[in-house]
Amino acid sequence: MDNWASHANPLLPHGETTHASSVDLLFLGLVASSILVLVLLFFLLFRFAIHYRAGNTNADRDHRIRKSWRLETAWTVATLVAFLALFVWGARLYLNLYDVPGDAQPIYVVAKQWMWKVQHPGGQREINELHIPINQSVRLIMSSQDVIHSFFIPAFRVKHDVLPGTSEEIWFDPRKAGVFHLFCAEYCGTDHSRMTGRIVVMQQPEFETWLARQDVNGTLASQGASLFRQLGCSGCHGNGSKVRAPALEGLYGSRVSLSDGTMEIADERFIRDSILKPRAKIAAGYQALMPAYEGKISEDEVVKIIAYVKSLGGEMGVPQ
Amino acid sequence: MHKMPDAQPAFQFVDMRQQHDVARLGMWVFLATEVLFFGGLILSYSAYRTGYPTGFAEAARHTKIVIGTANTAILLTSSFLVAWAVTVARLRDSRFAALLLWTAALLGVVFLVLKGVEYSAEFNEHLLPGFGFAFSGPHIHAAHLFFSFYLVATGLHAVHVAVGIVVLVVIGLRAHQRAYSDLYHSPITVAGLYWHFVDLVWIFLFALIYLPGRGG
Amino acid sequence: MTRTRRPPRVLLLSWLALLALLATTVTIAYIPLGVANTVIAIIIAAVKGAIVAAIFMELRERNPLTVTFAGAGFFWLGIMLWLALADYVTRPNFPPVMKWGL
Amino acid sequence: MKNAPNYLTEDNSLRSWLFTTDHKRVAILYFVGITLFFFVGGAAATLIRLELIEPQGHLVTSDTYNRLFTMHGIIMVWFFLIPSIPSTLGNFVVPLMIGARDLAFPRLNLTSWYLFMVGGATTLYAIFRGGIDTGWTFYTPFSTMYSNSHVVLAITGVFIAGFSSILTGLNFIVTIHRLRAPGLTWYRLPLFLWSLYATSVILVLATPVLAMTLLLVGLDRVFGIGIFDPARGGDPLLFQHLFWFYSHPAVYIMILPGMGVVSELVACYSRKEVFGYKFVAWSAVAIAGIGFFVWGHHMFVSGQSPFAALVFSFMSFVVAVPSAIKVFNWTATMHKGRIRYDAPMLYALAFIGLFTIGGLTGLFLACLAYDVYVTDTYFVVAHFHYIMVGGMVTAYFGGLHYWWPKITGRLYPEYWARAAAILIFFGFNMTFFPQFILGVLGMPRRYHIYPPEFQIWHVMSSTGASILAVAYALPLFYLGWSLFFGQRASANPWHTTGLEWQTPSPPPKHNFETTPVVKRKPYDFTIKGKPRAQNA
Repeated sequence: MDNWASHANPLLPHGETTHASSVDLLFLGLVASSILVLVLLFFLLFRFAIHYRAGNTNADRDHRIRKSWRLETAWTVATLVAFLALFVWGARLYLNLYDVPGDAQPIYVVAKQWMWKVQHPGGQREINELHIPINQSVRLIMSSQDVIHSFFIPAFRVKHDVLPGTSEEIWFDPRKAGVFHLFCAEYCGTDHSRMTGRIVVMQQPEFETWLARQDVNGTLASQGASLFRQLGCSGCHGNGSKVRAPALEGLYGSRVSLSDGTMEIADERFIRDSILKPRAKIAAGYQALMPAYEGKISEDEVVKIIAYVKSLGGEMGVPQ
Repeated sequence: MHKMPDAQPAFQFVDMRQQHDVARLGMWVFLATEVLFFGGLILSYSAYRTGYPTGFAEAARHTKIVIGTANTAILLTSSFLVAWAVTVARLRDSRFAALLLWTAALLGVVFLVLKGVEYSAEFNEHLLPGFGFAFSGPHIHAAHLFFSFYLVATGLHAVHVAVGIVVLVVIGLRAHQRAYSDLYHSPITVAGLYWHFVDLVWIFLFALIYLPGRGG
Repeated sequence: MTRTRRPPRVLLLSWLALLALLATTVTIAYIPLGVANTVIAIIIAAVKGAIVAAIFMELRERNPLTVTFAGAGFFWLGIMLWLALADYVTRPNFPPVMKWGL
Repeated sequence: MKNAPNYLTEDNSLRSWLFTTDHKRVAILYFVGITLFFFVGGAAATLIRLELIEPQGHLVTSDTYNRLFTMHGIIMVWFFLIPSIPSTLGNFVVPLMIGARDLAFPRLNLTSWYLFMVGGATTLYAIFRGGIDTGWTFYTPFSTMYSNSHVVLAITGVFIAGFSSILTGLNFIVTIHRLRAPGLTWYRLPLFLWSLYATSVILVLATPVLAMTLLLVGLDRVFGIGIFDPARGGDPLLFQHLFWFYSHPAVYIMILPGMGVVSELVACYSRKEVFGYKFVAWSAVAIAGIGFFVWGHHMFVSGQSPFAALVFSFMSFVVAVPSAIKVFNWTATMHKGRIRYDAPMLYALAFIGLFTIGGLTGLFLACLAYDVYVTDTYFVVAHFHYIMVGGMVTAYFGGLHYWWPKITGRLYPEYWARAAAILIFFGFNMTFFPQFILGVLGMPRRYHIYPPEFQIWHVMSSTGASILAVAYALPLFYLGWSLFFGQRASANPWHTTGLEWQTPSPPPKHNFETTPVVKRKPYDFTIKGKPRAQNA
């Protein structure tokens, strides 16, 4: 908990991540333009207030500006142009949040009323903590088990709501080692203010040793494999089975054609929905035989099975 | 013979024309709020329909189109009768206007009865969310959302029809006592506007509830 | 109190037109036209609504202010639908289940 | 002239007050109602500020704290901010300003007050029974499935109060269209009426969607229809779309009347017509119109599609332009004016300064990348308090002082009023400017306990809040005092233009002896000596 209070001056960018420093630059731009407007306005206000006060009789009060529309259009256009610039600047940065780099390391986050459960692909599990290596971009795949939460790391200037029923993603590339706040930013009930945590950014070697020290009962994928057999998935999807079920090898990242003629990329969300609500997305050429596991398996188990299915190969998934 | 009410404008109006105009304008503003009140439901319907198009079509096939069509015809006819009653009332034929209004109200009651029949049938088929909803097949989510919209929208509409029936009966009574003439007719005009609006809402609800998915 | 009074021609005609439109919209609904089915159903409903508004609600005889008030509700409903559906149509993970199968 | 019967003294029985259809008496009834709710909401605010002095928060438990900020939100939004100017000052002054005897639908006006009080009583009953812990935003699925507080009761209260707003809006729209005095064209209307007209358009077109949204949440809790339930395919964001479609225009319902009052005050106390009258008038309508295109900026991080976020962000920048036009025009009005610093003018100047800061920080929140950082933090709390308290409440007090002689026939003590205005200005800034810094540091909103490094700013904010609480109580005393001992007011104590100043104060029941005929444009101070009445 070393540099807890290391919140340096909030106004200067101290870039925990590339995105954070560009957001701080945007903040300075916004503050500068606002101060410009405020100084202009307050100067005029005070000048008129003092010069044209009722007591000051020798102020020149005739030949007032008659035609106002020239002045009006001038300051309207000026404000519009300034706003357009700020809009474009903000929008461009916002869109970076959506183009996730290819090499981002996926980590699964499950939000539950009033705690964060984090699961690394290697099987390490953390509560209200996220240990990540420096200079390695990270992609969080987040889902909630009950109400809407919001994963907020002030230092990285990033936040995204965590919705029940679907999974949301954020990514960041930490540039500075240190311990940073994690807050829940969407009101979620009694202990909303206790649903906080720490993001620990470590040097690569330290991270390796930390990973090794975690008592891991197998990687996420290996736990998923045992669940795959335990829940009877291998009964149909295993290669020795007599039941016609779509093969899962190489499924992750491939394009799947569905029974109603549409095509979908089999990303984590597709796999997740096919496990929980299989009958809604039936692969072309197959009957809707698979039982729905919604409500029967917990969020953590779904995450493990997804990791296992991904581990069966496919362009996006790296076989572990 | 009942004395014709002296057509005196209310305290804040200059003359009767201004009073009629204000009453009509006020009702149109109220109808605008009703459009947006039902609009909230229309948004939830269209949002979920963009999400579950085939699911909505599948669920809509379970609605009773025969009762729906009959109900639409009934409301259109009663709306016609009310429009006729308003024109007749303005020609000082109050008595006949009262008869027309009561017939329209009767048709409104028939509409509600048919609606009740439809609801009980759907209740037995477990199609009403919150009242033992069960739906087999892959589109259970879409069906649940469709029938939630169906229940809230038609329920709310039925409440508006019931209020309309009471208004038509009361205005009919006043018309029966020769209350209305070309000088004083804003209550019947405003009641007519309300009833036509209730019919207008049903026209759109009919298109959203009973027609999708019929093409198979 | 005789029953021979006849309704004004324009009211009678619009009533019959409404019933005819009802019949057409139901029959068209049973012809499989895919997306067109929804579009036609809404257009016919709009036409029926316009008839009720213009003739039964006497909008055609009213001053432009009343007509604007009548249209305002629908226009603002249009704003709500347009921008909200812009989100639903372009949202990457809605619905969690199926997206484009029309 | 002294003891001529006016609307107050004409018939003082309780029945005559509770069944009045006189717009002036309904305004007084509303004034009593919202003052009560202002202090109920204020009490919750004081408790919150006391609680936040310490990071661990020992004053109340987390659950109580959640119910406190929810109560503060609901009471202040729906039972003070939204009805305040339109239903008190607006109800009183609109018929006077257009030379009419009363509003178009006097009985509806009284019904509106009863709906407001019944809605308020229901909400207070819900709070009394144990309160609500969902926040004033009632986000699903927490409000529909996980909260076990009195959500349905509170929703019913707000649902009923919503109809009170609709009726006020309807009344104003029809009155301003149809009951204007002869010769009073739209461009001769005082700007306060333009703002109230724009507010009424929003009241009438946005509130019904709130009614539907709350009805759906209520049905979901009572019958479990689960239209927002993600487990059954529902989408929690649909609730946010429906809720914010109402709630963003609702913030314009709150601020537009304030802008109208400030236009009147700046014109009167600079003794000069408003600069660019048409621009200020039409910018009010523009705010009402464009205000319906921006609600998505409350949902930038909620999982809304990036495309929609871009659209909403752009429209949020566009809607800021009419507000900028208004601020520039108020400042230009003071140019070459003859400015007097009575209490209402101090409130108007405070409004211009604080509203501008509020508006500019609104741009920070409209800017996508920065909103991702500071939404749901104290930056947002500071932003909307600068607009609501710094803008709306200040304008409300300004208008109250400005029309006080007309309403009560008494003059308030000038120096007490100026002292209160200045104290409110400092207390306000001391309370809410530290919250901007808290927001930039990343302190989330609605937090009962918080990391210790934020404490310094919270302590500053809480001390400011104690000053503000005292400052807000001051007007209650000296205005109350002026009711009995204040100097009697003439028909036009500020020597200003406007039809409402052509009738005695307090005005007789039917407002004008003869309906005035208007021949001149508003704010016509050009006549030497006493400004001739608008209809002379």
